[in-house]
Order: sequence, then structure tokens, then C-alpha cells
Amino acid sequence: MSTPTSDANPQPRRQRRSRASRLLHSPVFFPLVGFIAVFIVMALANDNFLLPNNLTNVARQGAIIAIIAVGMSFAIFTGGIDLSVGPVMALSGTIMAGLMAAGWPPTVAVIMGLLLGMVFGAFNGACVAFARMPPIIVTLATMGIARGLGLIYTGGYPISGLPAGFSFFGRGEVVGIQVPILIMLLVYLVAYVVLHHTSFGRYVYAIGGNEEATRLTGIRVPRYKLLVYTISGLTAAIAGLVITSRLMSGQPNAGTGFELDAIAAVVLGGAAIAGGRGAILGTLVGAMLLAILNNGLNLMGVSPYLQDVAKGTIILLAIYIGRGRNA
Amino acid sequence: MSTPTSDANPQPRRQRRSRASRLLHSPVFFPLVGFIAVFIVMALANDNFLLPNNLTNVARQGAIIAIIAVGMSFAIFTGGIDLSVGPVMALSGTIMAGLMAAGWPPTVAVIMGLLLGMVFGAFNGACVAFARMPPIIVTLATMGIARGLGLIYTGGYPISGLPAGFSFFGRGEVVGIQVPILIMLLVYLVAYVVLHHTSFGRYVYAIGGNEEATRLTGIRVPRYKLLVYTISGLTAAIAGLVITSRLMSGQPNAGTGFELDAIAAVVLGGAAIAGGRGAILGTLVGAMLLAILNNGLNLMGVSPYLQDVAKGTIILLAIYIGRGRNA
Amino acid sequence: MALLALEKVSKRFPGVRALNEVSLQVEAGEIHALLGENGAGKSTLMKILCGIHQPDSGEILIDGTPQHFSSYRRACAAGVGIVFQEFSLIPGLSVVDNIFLGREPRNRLGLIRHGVMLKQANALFERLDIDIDPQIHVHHLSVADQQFVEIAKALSLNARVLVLDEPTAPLTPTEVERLFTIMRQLREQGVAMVFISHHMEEIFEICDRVTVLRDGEYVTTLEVADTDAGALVELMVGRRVDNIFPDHHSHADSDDIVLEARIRMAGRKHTDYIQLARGEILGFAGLVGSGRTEMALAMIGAQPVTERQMQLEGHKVTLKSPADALKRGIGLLPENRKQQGLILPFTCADNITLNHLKHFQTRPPFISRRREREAVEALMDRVRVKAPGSDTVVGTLSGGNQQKVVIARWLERGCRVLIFDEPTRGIDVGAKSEIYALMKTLTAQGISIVMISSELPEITGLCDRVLVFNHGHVVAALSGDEIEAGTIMTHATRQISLDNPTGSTDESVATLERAS
Amino acid sequence: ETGDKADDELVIGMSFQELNNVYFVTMQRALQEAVNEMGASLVFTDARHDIAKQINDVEDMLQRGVDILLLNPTDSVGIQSAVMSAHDAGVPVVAVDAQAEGPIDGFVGSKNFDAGYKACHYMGEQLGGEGKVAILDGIPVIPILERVEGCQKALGEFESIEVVDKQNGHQERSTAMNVTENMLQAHPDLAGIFSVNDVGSLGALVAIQSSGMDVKLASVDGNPEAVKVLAQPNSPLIAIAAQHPATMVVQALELAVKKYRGEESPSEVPIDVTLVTADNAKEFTW
Ligand SMILES: Nc1ncnc2c1ncn2[C@@H]1O[C@H](COP(=O)(O)OP(=O)(O)OP(=O)(O)O)[C@@H](O)[C@H]1O
Ligand SMILES: Nc1ncnc2c1ncn2[C@@H]1O[C@H](COP(=O)(O)OP(=O)(O)OP(=O)(O)O)[C@@H](O)[C@H]1O
Ligand SMILES: [Mg+2]
Ligand SMILES: [Mg+2]
Repeated sequence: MSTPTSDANPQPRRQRRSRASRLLHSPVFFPLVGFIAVFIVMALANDNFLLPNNLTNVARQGAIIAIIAVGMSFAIFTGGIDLSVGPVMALSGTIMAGLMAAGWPPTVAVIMGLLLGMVFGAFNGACVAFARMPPIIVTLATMGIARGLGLIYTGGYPISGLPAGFSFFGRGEVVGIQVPILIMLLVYLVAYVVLHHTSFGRYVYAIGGNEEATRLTGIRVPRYKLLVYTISGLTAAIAGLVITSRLMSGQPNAGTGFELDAIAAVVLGGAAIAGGRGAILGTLVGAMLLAILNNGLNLMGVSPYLQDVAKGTIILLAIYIGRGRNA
Repeated sequence: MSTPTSDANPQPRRQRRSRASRLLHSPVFFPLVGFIAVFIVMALANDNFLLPNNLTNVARQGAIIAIIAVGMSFAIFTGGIDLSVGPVMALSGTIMAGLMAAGWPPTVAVIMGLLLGMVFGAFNGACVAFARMPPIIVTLATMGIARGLGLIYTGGYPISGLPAGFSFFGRGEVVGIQVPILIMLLVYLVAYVVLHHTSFGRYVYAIGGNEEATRLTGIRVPRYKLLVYTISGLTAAIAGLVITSRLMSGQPNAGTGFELDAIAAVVLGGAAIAGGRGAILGTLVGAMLLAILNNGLNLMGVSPYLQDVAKGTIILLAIYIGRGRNA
Repeated sequence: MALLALEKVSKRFPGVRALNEVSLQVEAGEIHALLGENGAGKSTLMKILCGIHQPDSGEILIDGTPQHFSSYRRACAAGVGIVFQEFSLIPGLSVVDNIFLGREPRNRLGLIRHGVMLKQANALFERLDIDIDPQIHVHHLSVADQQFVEIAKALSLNARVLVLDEPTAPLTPTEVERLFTIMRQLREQGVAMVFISHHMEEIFEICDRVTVLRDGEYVTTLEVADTDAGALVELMVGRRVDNIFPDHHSHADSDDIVLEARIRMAGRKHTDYIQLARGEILGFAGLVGSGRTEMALAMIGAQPVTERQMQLEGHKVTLKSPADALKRGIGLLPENRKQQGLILPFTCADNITLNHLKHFQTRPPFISRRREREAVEALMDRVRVKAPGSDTVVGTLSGGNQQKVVIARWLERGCRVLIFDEPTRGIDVGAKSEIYALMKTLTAQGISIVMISSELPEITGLCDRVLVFNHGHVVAALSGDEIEAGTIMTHATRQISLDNPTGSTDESVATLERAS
Repeated sequence: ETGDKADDELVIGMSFQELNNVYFVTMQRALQEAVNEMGASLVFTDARHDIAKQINDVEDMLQRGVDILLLNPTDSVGIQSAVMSAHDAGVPVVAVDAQAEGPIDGFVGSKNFDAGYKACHYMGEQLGGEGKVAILDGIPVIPILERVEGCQKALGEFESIEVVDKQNGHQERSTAMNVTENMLQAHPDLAGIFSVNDVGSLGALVAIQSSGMDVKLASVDGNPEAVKVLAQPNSPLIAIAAQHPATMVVQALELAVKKYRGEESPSEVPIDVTLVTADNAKEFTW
């Protein structure tokens, strides 16, 4: 370039962002605003909403979807998706129940169930990562497979007769906190640390942001995708543990439509559906937003048909408000 | 000015691809191979499969999903998705039934039903195109809204007592071809012409291939996205017409899970789920592949639970074989 | 013995022979230039060196030992680093995360040591004199800053062999100098570097030897001191190219104002005024990030603004979107062809006709494929796209040829005003002179052109008038003899008050109006 | 513990397993009428066959403060924790239509096994004790599974009747129609079909009629649309083991109110099913 050089670059560019601006740009900001808005509306519309008992209810009711949504978040952050979560949850839960009903000790049964979830997730992951098939169609297919396997295993009947001790995971309390809520918080804590403080977490976002560039950088993308779907299988299985224990019966057809709720939670939580952007705490907020919607509309005695309409409308509004971030 | 002369370019440019290579590179090639493979297996496994009567059955059964999958194809080709198709189909169908039951003439009722589907689709489109919200979440929300509206409208009762003439769309025959099949073929013909011989069709793929570039080059992207979702609403309503006429009753809860079948048809048809690539005839092949799977497994008397597993496995295999094109 | 040697490397892609028995030797402490037209195979050769492509035949030797790089990771381990021609950063991650991606320092629990990473990044940036917040997300950065992050990332590998594939394309002269300082340091340390650039003067400034490729064939290797630009160009293109700029004959008709625009960007205090005459080439000069692209986008309605008043041939027009602009005959060639210009999965033909399909509708709304193909092939010949056919998928073309495809789109569009944003970025000399000639031909037909460029020779060699941007505002309007590199840089780098860029706004508008 | 609110102060809650089926909608409307008569108020929810949702629904209703809970569980075992929550809250719980595990105060429901048995036995007789029969199954929940078992027992009593196929129509009309079409194709000599409910049988009917085959159809529920078809001459639909949703829910309400007041009452009220055939179809109504 045959141009005069100018050593002076006087522009005061590249200032560092302030704390307030960071908060505003955090992916959790808009979900939180939406959550608080709906929370306030629900509290005003119903006297019983704010009772501590009810808030515990809400958290417990939201826990299942919230736990599943962790795995879904990993999948979505990498630019993928996992539609098989509902049936995998049901399958893992029924296997746990079946093994316990067959006399296996609860701990072993639970471990087997969790392993099964991971194996199923790993299968999804292998199809996506090594066979390079699109996640949406892989998990659509395995969704049917998991559902079928669960029904074959139980012959369609729910499995009951579980040992009393097993109810701990769904109905127990530890230091005054209900176990399902505790499990949920634990899962989120681990997910947070993994996503924000390990290299793997960094790769999850990198793959979602630009898979090709990530691969070129020398990162073994397939390996980490495999891991992501394995995690999704695991969180589905954990949800299966909680729901089976809460129902004290293995339900082969539980979890129908849960994949859509989980996706809604992740997107309400501010994640970009194309991957690369999102926060796990946002997902928690999104899941709780769905839970207060369900609970609040029930408390208000809104007719079931109208609830669908109301829920859909509120989701639309929430996304509309925070939309700049997702477009 | 001294620019190089053009004879300095030794490459044999502008050859056109051979016919065979075109076929092999056509997006319909692998879906067709998969279809033929499954077709042969089903024919060998079951004596009744090849009976003309049964093949008509298959085509008619597949017609509903095939019609819905046309709108889904448009959405997926632009890089979007439409999850609301099932409930929109049910809603349009019940409205038609309701108006006819209330004494409106069938033609008017049908037109109103189709219009309703388009309006609903246009609403999806407006949210996606102008409010720039992610299609998956918009249509997830409107899916609940459409379902709720259908149920509110009917109060949970199916609507029967339709005029006999209305059965033409579901049970009639024209020149020896059953009307549902004819409607399906017509819809595909129109879609094919639109996608391959009009500028709108080119824009559909361009938007899916690179939306930003398409916009900057001066194409009115929002307008065409609106159109795409309106088309999806329309095809869902056409499917609603066929199903309502076939059952001679308006079913507010018809179409549950149809969005997943339609997505499966599009992706089995060789489309890239990220948009920009796919063929409408591939979608037809995909939808028919699903139909012969359902039919063949039923004919073979495979237990219903096992059918889920078998169907999932075959979808996985089909995608695996044609995968290079979708990765 | 050379530190790095590539021996008779060949590579075919479907329909293209990208490399045919190409050899290259680079010594320790040498900066070796790789020169060639667009599509000559430079990037392909470098990708083979880095394990991203596998050669069909041939060998890579480091210190005389044959190497087999099955992936970039392997190449890195052997001490090879690359700054890619196309960006390889992850937009959603922070600058530090990008630099250390895949090599994060970890503690015993396997958790990332954020503090250590940040310290190393700051140290690196200090050494390179880069002033970027390491914690900012990459998608907030300008193209130039992203390029420096890219460079920092490659340097952080402490590679013995460093490939720089057109690193200077998005940089200003100052920034290029900064990069050269870094490269000289590395030369001192004995690093072997391969440097790819289409800027001759850069090669003469920094390189020791130069290897020329033509159509995938090795041509020759020369000492830079023993040759000159004309000779190199002749080796590259196979014939002499005397003057890449067309005759400085202006087609501007300064009495016939085609376009007037008063635009106030969102968040800015002042309104900028732009005036464009028929047949004129108006340059937008300025430092990277000075707001030229933003102005171009605002002019075609692609970006929301606080105020926008446009007059086209004396009539007021409202432009709410690029489509409105197109309808009025204003078109834009965006600066980032991959993200903003091309539909990568489309063929050349489909890309070229995308915004004027109406021309091929013999019976609306149906498109006549035959007419479309004929028109496309004529256009591709006119801009000399090097591609197997008009139905070649555009994503497989070399960068320069992709740019030509974008240009071809606008030739037959019948536009009155064309805005070319960095039209020659990453384009070889031959193609450049073709594009310049094309621009002149267009102005001769009465079309007005706005050219945004970071290359001053281009601005001074081609423009009838120049607007200089500084801090998002037009700070000077130059014409005639004022169009001179020194004057432009003075205005572009002048320290200005953000509140009042040109003294008084009214006055500045008045000045500009007088100047134009 | 007993409640002391007046009738018109009571809040009655009912959780339905689904509300997209005329059977349950009829139940809901009958309940609404009965509640209106009392002057009390009603809240109801729709679980859509999702037991987890049903439990949430019940918890929310308890939170809202219902005095009486009627429960139409989508799963008898899984509903247990909801029953316990209600019990802990001192709200009397009566299960309707399907049994519920746990400390419930009463159960009012059809004899589902009998329903399957009666419908299939009649069909067996009408087929002259021979021929191939297929079963159109539904969502795997206890009452449905019991109907299938009852049917299989009845058919087993005819030596020459063979159950050749069992497919799932998902209790949804269009799916049932497609599945029946395929079953007819696979078994061109099929003589009879048992559908687990009337939504399925109405779908199957479309398939049978358009195939032109002579296949007898038996079903369970008593859906007015199906009963109307049954009354037509030469209808393929020959028998419906009819339930009585209105009676059922009203009895359940009475039982629950008695429990609420601490009055003596039976804890289980099995409701007989009525076999509706062409002979008595004209008189039958829900
Ligand atoms: N992945 C690919 N698939 C098919 N062809 C390719 C691929 N990559 C490169 N090519 C072709 O190989 C040839 C060499 O391309 P390459 O990118 O190496 O050129 P270059 O010298 O770097 O050009 P430029 O100066 O434009 O960057 C071109 O003809 C290009 O079209
Ligand atoms: N590091 C940065 N962080 C945030 N914003 C930046 C940064 N650098 C530039 N910008 C913003 O980008 C805008 C100017 O970018 P634009 O692309 O229009 O400039 P340009 O002159 O075309 O330069 P380029 O050569 O990069 O295209 C300005 O609004 C400026 O504030
Ligand atoms: Mg290159
Ligand atoms: Mg620019």
C-alpha cells in the first residue's frame, strides 16, 4: 500500500463496557424481565399465588421440564436440538421402576436407568456427530424408538409396586427443600460450571457459533457433540428418576410433548435457536416462567381450552419483547 | 487502459453436467432410492401390499401429511419451520364443519376454512418476518393457540351432520382417481411450478441460503416470508378440508403430532433443515415413504409398540444413506 | 536445508485442478511471498500445509522430515500456524476465548483459569500493540480488529512456520505497518513465514523471496531484491499489465445531480450531506470503522437511521429497504461477499440473476431458463469469472471470482447509482484493472458510482470527488487536485471533537455544497 | 374431619384425563348442571393423558382451595401423590371412571372388563361363533387395557374365533380410520372388529363402509353419534357396551358431598354397562 502512514490513531474507541451495560447485554436480562412481569401479574390476579406453599409447588412442578431443558440447552447451544427427551425420560423411568419391581436395589436400578439415558443420548450423538445426520431428524426417529421400547418393555401397563424408600427422590425433603427442587438446582449448578468454567463449555458455544471454524481450530467437534447428546440423555433420565419417584410408578407414556416445553424454556431463556448464544440460567428462568404460567392460569380457574390460547399468547409476547436478541 | 485479453483463459468453461450426473446430484435421488428400497421390502414381506386397492389406500392415507408437508417444505426451504400445521389443519376443518352444520353452503364454508388457514399462517408469517421472532418459537406458541381456539369453538365435541355432498373431497372420485389423491397431486404440481419456475420460488431458496445477502440485493425478504407462512397455513387448511370430508365430521383434536411427520417427510425428501436446499418432489417421496411404512407395518401385523421402533429405525437408515446431502 | 519444504504437491477438486506439482521452500527467518491471480491455488496450497486439505500427491517436509498432517491440530503440534483468508473466529465468544480456543489453560480440577488466560492475552496484545478489550465478544468488533485477533491467535501458538493468507486486506496503512513490525520481530526470532497479498508494494516492503503460481502451476521463485512489480505481474498473469488504472478521463456531469442525501445515523448528533452527479465516481475514504459502510447501508435503506431525506433526480424518494432502493435504481455491492453478497449454495447463474429475474419472465410469472442462461453466460464472460460453468456452485470459487459474480449481478440491472463497498478486496491485479475499467464503462453510460475503499491508490486513481469520513461523519469533501493521499489521511486521522466534527454543522454542509 | 360449608359455598374441583372426547365432555356438562343446582361453583382441568400434568393440576386446585375433589385419573397408580396431597389438605377425593390408588374416599366407575366382555360376546354370537376378529386398541391406560382383556376372554369362549390382529388407533378418528383400512387390507376375510371406544369405532366405520366389506363392529362408550349409526339398518356397528357418564359423575358428586359432610355412604359404586344393540338403540341416550 503506497499511502502515507499516520501513527496517530486518536479515536477513543474500544472502551470497556460498564457493569450496567453488561447486565443489559447479558442473555439472562430479558428473560428475567419477562419472568418478573408475568410473576407480578399472576400475584395480582390471585391471592393464593404468593403463598410459600404455592411457590414451592411451582418450583417442584417446573423441575421436570427445567431438568430436561438443561440437556436441551446444551443441544441448542451447539446449534442442534433433541426431540427425544420426553420418551427417553419415560423409558429411563420405566426401566428404573421395572428393575426395582423385579427386586433390584433402588440405587442399582437408578444407576441403570441413568446409564440407559446416557446410552440413548450417546446413540443420538453418534448419529449426529459421526454419521453427520441432522439432529432434528435423528432425534425425531429415536423419539419413536424410545417410546416404542418403553411400551414394549412394560406391555403398555405402568409399573408399580416400588420400594417405599424410592419415594425420596420425588417426595422427600432435605434441609427443608424438596428433593426435586434440590436435584434441579444441583443439575443447574453443575451445568453452569461446565458451561462457563471448562473448555468443554467453551467448545459447546464455539460449535454453535461456527462449527467449521471450530473444527479448523483443531477441536474434535464430533467428540464434543457426542458428549452434548449424552448429557441430554442423562438429564432426561434424571427427570425420569424424579417423575417416577414422584408418581411411584413407571409410566411408559409420560413426557409426551415435553420436548416442545423444553425448547420453549430454552428459547424463552434467551438462547438463539441457531446456536452459539444462550445462558443456562436463562433456561432456568424460562422453565420457571412456563411453570408459573401453568400454575397461575390454573389458580385463576381459566378454562383448560382457554389456557392453551393464553399460554401461547404470553409466550409470543415474552419472545416479542426480548426479540432483538434472537432474530 | 490495458486489460488482459480473454483468449488467455484456457479452461474448458461452461460445460453442462451430463444427464446421469444431474440425476445423481438431484436432491430427489437419494429419497427415491430409499423409497424404492422400502417399497420392495414391503412388497416382499406382504402379499397384499401390491394390490392396486392397497396402493390407492397408501396414497390416500399419505395425502394428508403430504399436503401439509408442502407448506412445511416452503418454511424449511427458507430456513424456517412451522410447528402449528396440525392444529391449524384441525381448526380450519372444524370451522368448515361448524359453518356447514350451521347451514352455510359447503363452498362458502370451505372458502372460509381455507381463508382462516391463510390468516393464521399470515399471522405466523408476520411474527417471523416483521417482528423478527424465531419461527420455531412463534409456531410453537400459535400451535397452542390454534389448538385452544378449535376446542373453544367446538366445546370439545366433534361436529357432525355435514351435508352429503361435502363427502366429495374425501371420498369422491374423478376419472377413476380418488379426490384426496387428486388434491394432493394438484397441490404438488402448483408448488413445483411456483418453486422452480417463478421468481418467488427462487427467493424462497435464496432466503434459506443467505437471508442477509438476499435482503441487501434488493429482495423484499419479509414480504416473501409472510407469503411462505401463509402458504403453509393454506396447505394445512387444505389438509383440514380433506380430513374433515373424509371423516364427515370436524375433529378439533385431529392432527396431533402431524408437524413431526411433516418435518420427517421434508427431511426424508432430501431438504437441508438449515434451509436453502431441497426439492418439493423429494417431499412427496418422503411423505409416501412414511405412508408405505405405516401401511406395510400394519399389513405385516407388527405390534403397535414395535411399529414405533421399526419406523424410527427405518427413518434413521434412510437418512443415513442419503446423509452426505444433509450434513 | 530449508525449515519448510513442499515437494511437488498436487490437488484436484471436482472439476478443478487446483495445484499441479507445486514446490516451495522457506528458510528460517525468511518472509516468503506467495503470489498469483485469484484462483491460482495459493490458499489451497496453504491449507494443505496446515492439514486442512490432504494432497493428492506430494510431500510436506519440516526440517527435512516428511510430515503427514491429518488435521490442523496435527499441524499446530508440529509448529505450523495460519491466519486464514476467511475469518475463523467464533462471533459469540469473547476475544480471549477465541485466542485460546482448544488450548485453554486449566487447573487441577479441569476448570479454565480465566485469570491466566486474560493475563496472557493482555501480554500478547501489549506486545503487538493491539488495543482491544479481550473480554468483548468478537461480533462487536470491526473487521480490522477481528483480523488482529486472528493474527494474535496464530501468534499465540508460537509457531515456527506461520502462514498469513491475505492478512492485510481489511487493514489500513497504519495497521499494515503495525503488522509488519510484528512480522519483522518474528523474522528476528527465526520464524519462517509465508505471506500472501495482492498488494505488490507490501511484498517489496517486507518479503525476502517470492514464489509465483499461475493456474495451479509453479512458475518461479525469485529474490525480491532482484525483481520489480511489472515483472512479477507479468509472471502472474502471463503478459504485461502496464497501468492498472484506466485513463483518467472523467465522465462526470457536475451540473446534473442524480442523488442528494441528508442522513443522520442513529445515535449521531449531526446530519451528513452527500451529493452525487451523473457519471461521477465519488470516493468514500477514511479509516477502518469510520462509518463508510454504515453510510452506504443507510443510503439504500438497509439500516434504520434517525433522519433520511433523499432526492433522486430532483424527486423526493423514501427508501425503507434495499428493495425500495433497487426499485429506484440504487444498488449496493456489500463489503463482505460471503455474508452479505452471495447465496453460497446457489450456482453462479442463480446468484447473478437473483435481483432481476423479472427480465427473464417471457410469460410472467414464469422464468425462461434459456434466456436466463444466455444472459448469465454473457455477463460471466464480461467480468471474466473463472468457473467450470454457469451452474457451478458459487461457494467453490476462489475469493476473487466470487467477488466478480457479485459484480456481475449489478451490470444489467439498469441502476442509476451503484455503491461499491471495497470492491477489490482480495482481488488480484488483473481482475482489479478489469473492475476499474468496468466502473469507467459504467460511468460512461451515465451511471454514478460511490466507491468505498481503504486503498488510497484506488481512491486517488479513480475518483472524481472524495468524501473523507472520520468518526462516522463526513469531515471533508475533496475534488480535483485536492484528491491526494496526504490530504485524505490528514482529514481521516484529524483529532475532532465528537460533538462538533466540522466546526459548525450548518457551515460544514454549506462548505460541502459549495465544494461539490 | 367434616366440612360445614353450605351447599352454595362449596367449590367443587374435577380433574379430567381428557376433554377432547364427547364422553368426558358429557360428564363435565352433567357435573356443571349438578353443581349449578347446588348453587356451588366448579373448577375443572384437562390433563391430556399426561399424568404429570394431572398431578400439577390437582396441586394447583388444592392451592386454590377446592372443598371437594373429583378425580378422573389418567393413571391409577401415578395419581397417588395427588390423592395424598388432597387427603393431607382434608379434601375428600372420589375417583370417577378409573380407579385411583391411595387414601381415596370413594370410586364410581364402569365395569370396564365387563364392557369389553359384553360387546365381544355379543359380536361372537352374531358372527355365529366363527371367523377372524381384529382389535382396534387405544391409549395404554388401565380402563382400556381392561376392555381389551374382557374382549379377549369373551372371544376365547368361541373355539372357531381367532384374534388375528391388534393395532393402535390412538382413540383418534383419522388414525383409527387409517389403521382399520390397513387391517382390512391385510385380512380380506376379516369378520369382526372390536374397538376400545367409540371415537375409534367411528373412524373404523368410515374404513369399513368405504371398503364395502362385510365386517361387524363392536365397541364401548355409547357416544350419541355412534348410537345413531347403530340404529341404522344394516349398520356394520352392531353392539356398544354403553357407559353412563352423566349418571356416573352425578353419583360421584353425591358420594363426595356425603363424605364431606361425614355422612355414611358406600365407598365404591360400580356402574353397570348397558349392551346397546340395534334392538334398543332408539331408546338409549346419555
Ligand atoms: N473446497 C473446494 N472445492 C472445490 N474447488 C475448490 C475448493 N477450494 C478451492 N477450490 C478451487 O481451487 C482453485 C484454487 O483456489 P484457491 O482458493 O487456492 O485460490 P487462491 O489462489 O487462494 O485465490 P484468491 O486470491 O482468490 O484467494 C480455484 O479454482 C477454486 O475454485
Ligand atoms: N471496535 C469497535 N467496537 C464497537 N463498534 C465499533 C468498533 N469499530 C467500529 N465500530 C463501529 O462501526 C461503525 C463503523 O463501521 P463501518 O463498517 O461502517 O466502517 P467503515 O468505514 O466501512 O470501515 P470498514 O473498513 O471496517 O468497513 C461505527 O459506528 C463504529 O462506531
Ligand atoms: Mg485465497
Ligand atoms: Mg466498510
